[in-house]
Amino acid sequence: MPTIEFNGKQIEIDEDGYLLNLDDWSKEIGEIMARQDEMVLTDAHWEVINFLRQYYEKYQIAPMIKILVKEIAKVMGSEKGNTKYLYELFPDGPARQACRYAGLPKPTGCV
Amino acid sequence: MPTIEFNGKQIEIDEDGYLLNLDDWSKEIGEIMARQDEMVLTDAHWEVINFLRQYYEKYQIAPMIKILVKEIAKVMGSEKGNTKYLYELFPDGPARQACRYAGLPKPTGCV
Amino acid sequence: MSTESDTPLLDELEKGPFPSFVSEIKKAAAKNKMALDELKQLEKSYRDKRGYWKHGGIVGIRGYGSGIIGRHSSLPQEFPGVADFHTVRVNSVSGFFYTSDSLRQICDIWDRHGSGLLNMHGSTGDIILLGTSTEKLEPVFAEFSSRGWDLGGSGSSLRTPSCCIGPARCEWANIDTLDIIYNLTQEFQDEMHRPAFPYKFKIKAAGCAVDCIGAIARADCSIIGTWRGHIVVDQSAVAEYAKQGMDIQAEIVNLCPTGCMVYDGRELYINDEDCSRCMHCISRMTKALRPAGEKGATILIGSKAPFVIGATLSWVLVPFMKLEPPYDEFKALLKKIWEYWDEHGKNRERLGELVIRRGMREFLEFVGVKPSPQQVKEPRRDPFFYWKDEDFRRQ
Amino acid sequence: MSTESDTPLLDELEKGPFPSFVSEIKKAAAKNKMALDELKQLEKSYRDKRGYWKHGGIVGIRGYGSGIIGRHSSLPQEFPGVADFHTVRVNSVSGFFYTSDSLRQICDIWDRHGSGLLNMHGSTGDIILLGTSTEKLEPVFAEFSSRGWDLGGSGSSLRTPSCCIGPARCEWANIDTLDIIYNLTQEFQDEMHRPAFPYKFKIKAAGCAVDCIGAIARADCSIIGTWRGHIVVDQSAVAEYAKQGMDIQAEIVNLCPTGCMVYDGRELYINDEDCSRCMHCISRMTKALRPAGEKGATILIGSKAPFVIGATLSWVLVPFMKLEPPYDEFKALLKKIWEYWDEHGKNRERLGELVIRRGMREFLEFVGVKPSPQQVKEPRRDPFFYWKDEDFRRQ
Amino acid sequence: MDLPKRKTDIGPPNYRDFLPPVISKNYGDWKYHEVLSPGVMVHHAGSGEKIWTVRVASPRLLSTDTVRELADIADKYCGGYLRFTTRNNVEFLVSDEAMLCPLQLELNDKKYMIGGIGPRISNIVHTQGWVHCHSAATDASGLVKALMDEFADYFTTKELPNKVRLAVACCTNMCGAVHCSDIALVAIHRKAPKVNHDSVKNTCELPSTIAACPTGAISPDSSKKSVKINDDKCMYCGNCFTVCSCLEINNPDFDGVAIVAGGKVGSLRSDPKFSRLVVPFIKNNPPRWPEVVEAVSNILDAYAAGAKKHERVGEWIERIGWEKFFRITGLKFTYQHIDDFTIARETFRTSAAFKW
Amino acid sequence: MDLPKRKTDIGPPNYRDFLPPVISKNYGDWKYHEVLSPGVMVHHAGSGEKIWTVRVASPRLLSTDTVRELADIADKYCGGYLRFTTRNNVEFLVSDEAMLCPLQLELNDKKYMIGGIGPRISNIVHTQGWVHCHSAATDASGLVKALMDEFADYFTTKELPNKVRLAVACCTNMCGAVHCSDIALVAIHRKAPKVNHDSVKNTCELPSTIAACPTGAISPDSSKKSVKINDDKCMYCGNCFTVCSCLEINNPDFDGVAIVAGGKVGSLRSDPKFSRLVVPFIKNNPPRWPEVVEAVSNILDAYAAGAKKHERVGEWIERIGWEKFFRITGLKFTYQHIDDFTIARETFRTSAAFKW
Ligand code: SRM
Ligand code: SRM
Ligand code: SRM
Ligand code: SRM
Ligand code: SF4
Ligand code: SF4
Ligand code: SF4
Ligand code: SF4
Ligand code: SF4
Ligand code: SF4
Ligand code: SF4
Ligand code: SF4
Repeated sequence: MPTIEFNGKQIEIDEDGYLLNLDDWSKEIGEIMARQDEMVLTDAHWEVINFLRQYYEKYQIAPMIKILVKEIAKVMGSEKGNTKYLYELFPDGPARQACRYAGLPKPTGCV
Repeated sequence: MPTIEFNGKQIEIDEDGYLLNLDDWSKEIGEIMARQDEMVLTDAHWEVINFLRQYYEKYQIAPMIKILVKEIAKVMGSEKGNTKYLYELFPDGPARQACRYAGLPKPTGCV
Repeated sequence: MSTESDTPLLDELEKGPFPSFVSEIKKAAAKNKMALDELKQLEKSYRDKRGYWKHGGIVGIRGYGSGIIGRHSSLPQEFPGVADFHTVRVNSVSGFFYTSDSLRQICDIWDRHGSGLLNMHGSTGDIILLGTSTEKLEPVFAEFSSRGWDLGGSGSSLRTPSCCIGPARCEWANIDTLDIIYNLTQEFQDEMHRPAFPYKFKIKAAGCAVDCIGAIARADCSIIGTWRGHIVVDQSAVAEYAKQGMDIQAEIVNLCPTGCMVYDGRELYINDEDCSRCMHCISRMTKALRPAGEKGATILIGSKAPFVIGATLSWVLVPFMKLEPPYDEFKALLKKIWEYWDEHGKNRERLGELVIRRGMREFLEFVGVKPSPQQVKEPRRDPFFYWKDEDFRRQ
Repeated sequence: MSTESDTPLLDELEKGPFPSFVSEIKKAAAKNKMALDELKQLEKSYRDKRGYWKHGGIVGIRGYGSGIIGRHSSLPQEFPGVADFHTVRVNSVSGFFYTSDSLRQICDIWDRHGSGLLNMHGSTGDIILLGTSTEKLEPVFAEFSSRGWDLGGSGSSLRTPSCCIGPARCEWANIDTLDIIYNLTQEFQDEMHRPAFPYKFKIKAAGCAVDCIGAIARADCSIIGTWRGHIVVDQSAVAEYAKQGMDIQAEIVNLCPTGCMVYDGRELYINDEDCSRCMHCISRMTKALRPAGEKGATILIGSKAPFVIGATLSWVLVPFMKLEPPYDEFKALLKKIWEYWDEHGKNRERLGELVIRRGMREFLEFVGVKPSPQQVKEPRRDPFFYWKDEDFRRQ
Repeated sequence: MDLPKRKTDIGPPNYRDFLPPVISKNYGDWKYHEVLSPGVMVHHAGSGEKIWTVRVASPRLLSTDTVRELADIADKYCGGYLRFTTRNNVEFLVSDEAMLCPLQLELNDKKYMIGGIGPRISNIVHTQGWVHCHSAATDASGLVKALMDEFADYFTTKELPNKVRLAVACCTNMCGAVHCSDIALVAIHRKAPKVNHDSVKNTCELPSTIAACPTGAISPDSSKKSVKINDDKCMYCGNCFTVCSCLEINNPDFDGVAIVAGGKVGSLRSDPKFSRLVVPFIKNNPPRWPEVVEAVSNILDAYAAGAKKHERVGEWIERIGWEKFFRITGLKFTYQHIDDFTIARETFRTSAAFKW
Repeated sequence: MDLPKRKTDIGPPNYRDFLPPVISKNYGDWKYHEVLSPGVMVHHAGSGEKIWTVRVASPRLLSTDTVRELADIADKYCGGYLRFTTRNNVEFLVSDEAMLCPLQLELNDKKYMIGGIGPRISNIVHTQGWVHCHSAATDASGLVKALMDEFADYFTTKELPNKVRLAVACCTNMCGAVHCSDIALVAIHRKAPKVNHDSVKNTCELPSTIAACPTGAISPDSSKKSVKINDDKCMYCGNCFTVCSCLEINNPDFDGVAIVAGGKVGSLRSDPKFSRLVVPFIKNNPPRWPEVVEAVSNILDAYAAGAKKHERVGEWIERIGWEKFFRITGLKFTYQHIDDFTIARETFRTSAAFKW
């Protein structure tokens, strides 16, 4: 299994880069992941990531995209409440990037 | 509305003899009702009445006959676990007599 | 003006060719106060467009939990005659046969103790004696039972079984509907009079698939006569029908649902193997076509009115069963059915609803009937289904 | 023995007349390591009677949330060539038309970056490039997109719409299926590439009720060409069919579901008013019968595979809609449909399931389509139904 | 008056004691029958014996006077033997052919309607209505009378393509066979029940009440020891009222009648069928419900004009298609017609073939 | 190697650029077609021009070598124009009649199977199976190969009463059109999933997993932060596995194939139909699944022998009745055949008319 090094510890991830053990997550892990994608996480990114984590904690599921988009509209202004902006922020998309950085389980199912 | 006199109080009943206010019930009310039917309530009767009240308290419904019959078998011996015995005990039947004496709501519906 | 009627609206319903129920009530009202108040209250209902009966009513006779429908007016002051207006369900005769004497007997009792109004018959098949008071119930029962009449079902009990006229006057009866119904009714008196089921249970028997009693639509257990064999064709009678103007191709052959008939302009051929015994051709050419072979019945279960899951029609449980006195095989099946229902049925859950809820397999296994394609219109469509360990062993 | 094959089981599937997928894999394996490990892992699956693919896999290309199916071997040590073995869904051409050059272009790219194996086509209609590694995804996409090819749908997005060959080579097309599908695909690129729906959404277009694309069975929105008008009969062509041995009565008239045809042995008459445009007669007598009148389409919704409530077929939403470029009326409807789904759909709930769950009325009102008997096979059976205040006002 | 001694569980009398001798003798040996006129038929036994049947209409709700009159007539012409049919008609069972004509003359004299045999309209199966049932949202007997007056000719003389079975149910409990009738009326409500909170706790079993609702519209209102009803979910079926009298569903301003059609129970030609909704609502307009009578006539006329010989109403409609049925009857197709109950999706048109 | 610059959201190429000139010219103006042989047809345009189509079978799973070969052949005989059908066959679009014969000769030489047009068996619609999908309970390509070898004659020469559409789905997600095919295979499981409790909490969304179950067999196991499965309720559909990889449903000892039949998608003659279960289970027996092939042959033979011209499998079965279908095929009718899923009661036989 691949790993991410963090604080001298080897954090296990799966072949697509998702945490194998969700408890391993920390802000820094998210940042390391982003760095490997050559991304710098701004406040806007963190708004989304934090929303994802809160939502997951509350409901034990990742929000549907429409909910995510609405949330973004709330924090970033309604003109940014669309998938386009979401992909500007996370070019690999919410599932592949935002959820991964947020330390949520790997999305499955519908492909 | 007809009434039953008890302790000088007029307890309201409906045209079929069921209590209009379930809180009015007491053992004595049950006995008065039985007396009006020219019946004497034995322990066996009370087993059934008490079971009905407990069941109602717990589930807010009168038990189905099959449950009542099973209960009777439990307390009176399995040879008495049948409708015949139930009607020997309460000749007007569980709905018309036992439930009424037990101060349960008037059975409705299926006729 | 004193000539003005008290019941102007109902009077309208005395006009016209069809016999008037209003006239009937008036006839009874002429000598019976209960009937008079029934008339008056009904007029008020017509005026206000609503009924004036209270909900429910629990009354009955000693030793029985069923047979009486309690009914109270919601306007007892205004219409004291119907303050109590219970109906008595008297178990009718198989096939609804009567003698004039028996009818007079019923009338005499009812005039003495009730409203003088009755339904011949209720939908289930009882004689419905329409309206009497609580204290009259025991007398009514004593009068009837002492003369050989008993009450029918109500409540969560076996309801009065009923049947088509069958072998008494019909050439197509494959089973003795009258005897079956009489025999079952006698056998299951306790089930009828002392409600102990989760809900009502109805049995109806029709002598053939024509189903003149509507068994398939309104009985938890529907018995429908049928035969294993063929249809005997009397070609000269066929020719006679043709001669009398029947267009055999259009009226018979083209309407045969299985397409198993051929008419060559002279003779009619039936490919019996493909015939589904639907009864169309036989009913239209009764002189020419006759079922032959082993007679018996299809046993179906589950029909009922729309509550709670929507109306259901009965469906095939046993495709073919011989039905001869004392009908032991059928009775054994019925008891198993009740046992299953008793074990799993919820309060106010009809048999059909229960089987739909829990699936046919468990039920079939319990009552000991094998799966067969006759039980379904078509096999399941979705690839989701259960396996039991014994299925693995079987393979 | 060195001559013994590594893949004895799969080798069995190289025998026989039908072209062998095993031979195809072997051809690719001869020059491609990924394909070789695919072959070997498959042999192991055949031996063990189970697949060896890990569940899921989330990979993709930048800016897109769909178009790639992630796939990893569960035995990466044993079969490193397929440790990553993702598929790339390339959006095919309307009607699945290709030129030899375009095919070679696809092959060249795929040999450079992938397994050299592909499906022409996947069930939805994509070109399925079968197996490449994560780091090859961007290169593959760059190669394709720079040459005018884009990815198809996957995930909770609009899936690659597809259609029958329609007007390109079929005499019965009532609509330009190819153009509609091309136009819609272009219009809804964002909906296809960036999943934002509650679940997948499929669109398929057939030129007529023959439905050579299976639109009615596997599209959330099925577009099926039809016409309002009649069928033009060329009686001399009818006579020609008869001459060539067609039994017009048996093969055509008797199989017409509406019984609206009459053949007198010479000429064929159609009562157009009763024709349901089922296409049977037209398909069997293409030289003699031709639809005429206004062309358009029936819009149906809701079909899908069995999860969760059982398989569904699409049902009629709009009985008739003209479909001409730029298809604005249809697009507006589609957007309303998505809006409704977006508002009410649960996660992983297909449109059809949603409409079944909430009932047709709310949906019809939302998307602005009137109720019409064409939407149902039959009206409801049970007398339970809703009323809204506006219904009272309407009366 | 002294009462005789009661007996229990004796069951009904034995039918054998009620059969005319010719029936007893030829029981189970009938060969065929002939319909001699709309109200007279004769059954031929293997023995060569015959039994004639003369059928007359009955309003089902009878006075003892009328029953006695029937008995007297039976005595006069058929040895006292008569029966009732499963549709509540009266059948005089005549063993002596010579009695046929005088019997009919007397019946005519007494204004009995003779008929109902063969491909025509027989009696209307119906239920209690305002005459006796607490649940009724219309009166059944009145509707039946109004309809049968209109269709009297179809009982006594005129033919139709096949039998047309009419029925009336005064509420959705449907005590008639409305759900499988050629044309039937069922009374419905259109407003959610009003909860009489004060009585609920003394009168109703909450769990049963909640379970009674097919749509899950009822939930406990624990503060009131009562229930609350979600108006949006309620489809006014009244099942909750059946188990709990405190949920008043009757509402004269909104109650009325729906018309369903196309059902049957026999298996001839096509499987038994459910009736389907054709007219969602017509207001109660007693005493003669003219709008209902007109709507039923409209359907009947279309059937009479369009059906092939032997086709039942439902068979005719299925052959021409429901879309054509609505077109030719001019009935309005509304949201209410589209099923949204348990098997709704099976009624959606999953085909591209239909008529305009 | 330098990569070209990527573009996004350009959509597919325009189909107009891929049409043979004769199609472009006569687009939408076709008048009729003639089937010249099982693999060759010609379409006539209003202009009088024609396009010939030569169809060959394809295993769908192709190597680039084969695709290039197809391209080369197309270049040689049809100006490079070819297409794939909706059932994955290859169609060479020939504008020059003179090319027809040489094209077919070369195709024969190269062992391509020419055919599939008209009332016969065309290619089998299928899905990934063990070749690529994690969900597969069988291999699709192998089954297809085994079946098509058996039925090759029905592709190349022999006729049937009508087209027979076969399909294979390697799990109950049914990515093929199995649910509406004349005869189709669908792979199924027969044991409840095993829960890998340790991974569930890191891998699966509990609410989604629970919601995925059609029978409500899954409930939370809060102590383990996982789920538990009620084996009695589980019908092994595998939908939970789709959303949660930790619910291992694959079980080689119990997995296999069910056969369904009688579906169709076109609206000709009769409405589109679902396929119905005919054989509940046959064990996976790779590489050639002989028992499956035999069972399908059995059904096909019965159809070929019994159906009328133009009748599809489902139309034939509905005409003769399912009870007769089971009798003449000798297939066993089991508990599994009786529906107990969402619309079960609509499949029960509510009629007294049926065959023995
Ligand atoms: C008298 C009768 C109507 C009539 O005028 O003929 C009748 C009258 C009532 N029926 Fe019924 N039912 C009558 C035959 C039927 C039938 C038809 C049949 O039996 O063939 C049905 C439909 C078939 C069926 O059983 O499903 C029928 C389905 C119901 C239902 C709905 C049951 C269900 O499962 O959906 C109820 C409601 C209930 O049981 O609480 C009901 C309840 C009632 C009640 C008791 C009212 C109530 O809600 O408590 C009615 C009493 C009326 C009164 O005060 O006189 N009645 N009921 C019929 C019985 C007469 C007889 O014994 O001969
Ligand atoms: C590739 C393809 C099969 C093929 O070999 O052709 C396919 C492959 C998969 N389908 Fe599919 N589906 C494919 C067409 C279909 C179709 C047919 C269609 O689109 O016409 C259906 C039935 C119609 C429908 O949409 O309902 C179909 C119904 C499903 C379902 C069930 C969806 C449902 O609502 O019931 C799933 C499960 C899911 O969505 O999670 C599914 C899921 C899958 C997944 C992604 C497996 C999964 O559970 O995540 C498969 C990936 C296999 C792989 O690794 O390559 N696939 N899937 C088809 C797409 C190719 C293409 O793009 O052209
Ligand atoms: C007397 C009665 C049986 C009884 O036990 O009381 C009866 C008696 C006969 N029926 Fe019936 N049917 C009787 C109710 C029914 C019912 C039940 C119902 O209406 O609720 C049906 C089922 C209707 C349905 O399918 O919805 C019924 C459907 C038939 C049919 C089938 C009609 C059809 O083609 O669909 C026939 C055959 C025929 O008409 O040739 C038939 C034929 C007959 C025959 C000819 C049978 C015979 O050979 O004796 C009898 C006289 C026919 C007639 O009245 O035209 N009888 N018949 C019932 C008379 C009711 C009435 O007063 O009108
Ligand atoms: C090429 C193709 C369309 C495409 O865009 O690729 C096509 C082409 C034609 N179809 Fe089709 N159909 C094609 C898939 C279908 C499908 C879809 C499927 O199989 O998944 C169906 C629906 C099947 C169903 O109902 O389940 C289909 C049902 C038909 C029928 C109706 C058969 C019937 O009577 O039920 C006809 C009419 C006929 O056969 O006379 C038909 C007729 C035709 C005609 C004659 C139309 C025409 O005038 O050009 C074409 C050649 C017929 C032939 O192959 O026998 N085509 N045809 C598809 C070829 C698939 C293949 O490789 O075999
Ligand atoms: S159901 Fe059959 S046997 Fe009974 S009366 Fe009707 S036709 Fe005769
Ligand atoms: S009984 Fe019905 S199926 Fe049999 S031959 Fe007569 S019409 Fe046909
Ligand atoms: S669906 Fe109709 S228009 Fe399209 S190819 Fe098939 S027959 Fe032609
Ligand atoms: S298209 Fe179908 S319904 Fe219309 S005439 Fe032809 S066969 Fe009959
Ligand atoms: S249908 Fe309803 S109102 Fe009429 S008798 Fe039955 S329960 Fe009463
Ligand atoms: S009327 Fe029917 S739907 Fe409305 S609350 Fe009562 S039971 Fe529920
Ligand atoms: S049917 Fe199942 S196993 Fe086959 S490709 Fe689709 S999801 Fe995978
Ligand atoms: S396999 Fe299907 S039925 Fe079994 S638990 Fe999973 S989702 Fe539920």
